[in-house]
Amino acid sequence: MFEILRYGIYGGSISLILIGLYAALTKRSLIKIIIGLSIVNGGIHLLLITIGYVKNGTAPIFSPGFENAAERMVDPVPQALVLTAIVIGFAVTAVALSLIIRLYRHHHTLEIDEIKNLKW
Amino acid sequence: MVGSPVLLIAIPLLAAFMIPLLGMIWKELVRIVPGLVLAYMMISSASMLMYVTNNGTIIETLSGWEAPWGINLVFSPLTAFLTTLMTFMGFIVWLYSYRFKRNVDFEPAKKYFIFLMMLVAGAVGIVITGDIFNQFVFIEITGISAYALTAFYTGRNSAEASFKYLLMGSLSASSLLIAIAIIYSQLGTLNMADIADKIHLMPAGYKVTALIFFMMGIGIEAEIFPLNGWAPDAYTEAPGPIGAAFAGIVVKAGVYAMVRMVFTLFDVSGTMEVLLIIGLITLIIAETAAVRQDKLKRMLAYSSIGQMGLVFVAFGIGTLEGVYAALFLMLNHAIIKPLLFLSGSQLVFNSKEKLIKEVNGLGKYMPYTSILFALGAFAIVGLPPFAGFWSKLSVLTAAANEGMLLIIALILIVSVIEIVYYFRVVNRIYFFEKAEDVIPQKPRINAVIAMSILGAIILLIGFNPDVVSTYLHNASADLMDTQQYIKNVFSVGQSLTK
Amino acid sequence: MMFIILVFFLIILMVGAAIYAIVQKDLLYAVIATGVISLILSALFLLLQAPDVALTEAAIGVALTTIIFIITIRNTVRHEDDFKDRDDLKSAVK
Amino acid sequence: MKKLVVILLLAVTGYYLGDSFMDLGKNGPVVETGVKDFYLEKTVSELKVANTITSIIVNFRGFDTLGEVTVLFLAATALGGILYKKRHHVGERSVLFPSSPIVRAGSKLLFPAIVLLGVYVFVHGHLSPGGGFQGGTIVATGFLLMLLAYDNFSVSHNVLSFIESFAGIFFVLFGFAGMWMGGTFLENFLPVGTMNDLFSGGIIPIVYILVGFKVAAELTGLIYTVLNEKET
Repeated sequence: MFEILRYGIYGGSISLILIGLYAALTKRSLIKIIIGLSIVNGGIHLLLITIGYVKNGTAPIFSPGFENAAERMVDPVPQALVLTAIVIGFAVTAVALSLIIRLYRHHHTLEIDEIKNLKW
Repeated sequence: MVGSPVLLIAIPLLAAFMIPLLGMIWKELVRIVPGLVLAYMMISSASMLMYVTNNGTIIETLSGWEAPWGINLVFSPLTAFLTTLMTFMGFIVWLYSYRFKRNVDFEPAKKYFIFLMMLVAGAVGIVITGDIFNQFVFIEITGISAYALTAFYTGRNSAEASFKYLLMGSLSASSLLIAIAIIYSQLGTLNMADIADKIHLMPAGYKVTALIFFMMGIGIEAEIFPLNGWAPDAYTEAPGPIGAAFAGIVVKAGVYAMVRMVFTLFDVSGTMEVLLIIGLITLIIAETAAVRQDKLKRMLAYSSIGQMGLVFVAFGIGTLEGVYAALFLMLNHAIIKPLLFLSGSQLVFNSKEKLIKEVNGLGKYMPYTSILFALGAFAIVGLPPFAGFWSKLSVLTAAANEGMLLIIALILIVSVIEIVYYFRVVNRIYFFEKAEDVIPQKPRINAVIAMSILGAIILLIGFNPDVVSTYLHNASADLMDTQQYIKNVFSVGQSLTK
Repeated sequence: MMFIILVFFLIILMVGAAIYAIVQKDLLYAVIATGVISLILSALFLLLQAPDVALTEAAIGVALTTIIFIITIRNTVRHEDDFKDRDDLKSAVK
Repeated sequence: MKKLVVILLLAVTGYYLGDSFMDLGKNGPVVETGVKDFYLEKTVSELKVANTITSIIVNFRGFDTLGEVTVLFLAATALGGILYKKRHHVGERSVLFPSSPIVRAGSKLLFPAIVLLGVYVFVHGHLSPGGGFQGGTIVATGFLLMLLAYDNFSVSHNVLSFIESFAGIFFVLFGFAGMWMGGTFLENFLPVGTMNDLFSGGIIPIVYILVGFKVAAELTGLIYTVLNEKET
């Protein structure tokens, strides 16, 4: 049973990554591209959390009287990494969106084909 | 007590948090403090470089936990060499742009100096950290500073260049995270030395997948071929000194991360050949593109990408001599290309389009800047008495020793192309008539000092290449010796703070 | 068993929301679908015993990211295929 | 055509991603004992912190956290720079949603509760789920609610940057204090106390509270900057 759960979550997170990448690579609206990127980030975060999950695991928080529960706990390291990655991802998204606002001020459109002044 | 590697990152962070407060006290402080910090970083890393050369690698543990558990900083001959180079360049760029936007706008100037300082600190962090996730965090610090600096001018194209950079940057950050996930899921560790120690346990298929994702994640900063679409635009649209900072600092950090990964972390066979091929493709595409450019900074940007390709070719040779040559190339590129950017942006200072033809005949009106630009151009194409010659010679020697004749031929052909487009500009500076509407810009004294220091170093290395060879030999030996790296990290006895 | 069914239900919902977010032409709906993805992710994190991450994702992914996207859309265009200024569109709608 | 290429590329990426992770359930990691066992053990025995994630974020990998708050700081600064206009009308902003009296009254009621919850979460970060990041973001959502409900609600940029700067400065200074006490940067130099006390874990709760203040101030400032962005 546990295998199925694992496959399901990995499949879900990898399909999130692929859907997001598809949006980021093919869409022509700048906001859609950023939406795609945030979907990719969500998928990666789920992937990382799933790596640390163990069967019937408990959260890595010790409660009084259960100081020896360590072997059943899920892996705390990916969770710490994901915490960091979420905040960093948000910071990058905010910068990207502010750049979009500024691009709109100049070009009055969000179509990537019409903005291409500079050669790729 | 010569200092401690962690101060190279902690002091700039402290200063960055303090600058908004200092700006409320006295506005000039937001210019002076970053300069002091950068000078401190330069002096401290130089003195630690001396220490490392004599006494061996410094390993600094953080938070009181030793190698695989806590994050550690590695100050080996290689990282010490690169750190000294990058902090020196940071100081030069600061010196050049000291009067930037002075008496015009306070807020943008404050941000400019914060970002410049954090760009250097982030790049130093990428180089000296010994932990892959920590490296990811520093890549993001460098990245956000770079995006903000690219979008610094409120003109039309800068936001677009920055957006392009950000898009590629965040895609590659995602792939870096995936690579970290693969590594962690298999090896249960994030420490570089620990990974290098255990990597042979990993099945080969996973290793290759992880390596490809890593390369995609780091290649963007190192400007390798499919991932360098951002570079020409960012170099062109960013303020002049920032182009110099990108070429001298950010790219060096990216190249370091790449080679540390290929040489130390992974033991996949055939990676060297891949590096060689990627380097060759990058070199040829970028140099042929550079010939076609009509904007000065764009030409310099493509030339910079091409030089990075050459660096990867030299690394890809895979021998000790090849690594030596690559590091020598990096050193020369880190000094010459910023000189070209700084003097070049002086030459086209008052022009709007920054076209190459606008430098016509400026040799008479801006004699000193023109001479420095010509010096840089001669040095980077590898004319004999200047610095670039020795590095190109060492690349050719390394390739010849391995019998790679085709590569030698290609490098020579590309050098000819390089000579063509650089001499075209120098020719325009000295032998053309100045157009009526071009206004020559008299460089400020701090800019002159900054450029002169770089010019002097080019001449010094050119006439006496032995001054750097000790450090380069140590650094290349350090990069090649994975076992020593692992041993150093796990034997934390040299921490200077104890 | 219930746990697995719940997780699978959430995953299918999440992937559906992701597909909806990228095919939807109206950017506001797309952004809200992204917020839904974050919400489901946060629930999944909780089910996978990561309460800290779930808290962060709920606050950042659902609230702050969505609101920044919405502000951007208010300041730019709402539809993916809009080529013109918003003012033109407004007058066209009126 | 472009779409086809992208789909092909994604198929290859997906295959290799699946290949890398799907087997994990079957074969397990090649190295059985990673760093996590050490963390789980030392969190109880040496740091006396109940929440392992807190101990990892603040102590074992504290340097990451320092870098991360710097990323947020830089993003907030960058946003101000990117959206900068010469004449900036402070306090004027485009009202997003014309809010009804119910929303206003409700926000006023909820705001102290949300901020209190956020503060509770970051003060108890070492004992229960939550901590600086989580609490900070919760506080920021409280401010966001007020900013949306009241178009004349404003936060002072000076106060925000004071909080931000001081929290950051004290974070780094705590790191230096660890060095000065004879250890390494960010070393836990205070007595750790007994487990599950509010005052336990040495510098961990203090640093996490600083992180909470910094994150809250930065996110609020970030939202405020974007909200003040008038349509042009």
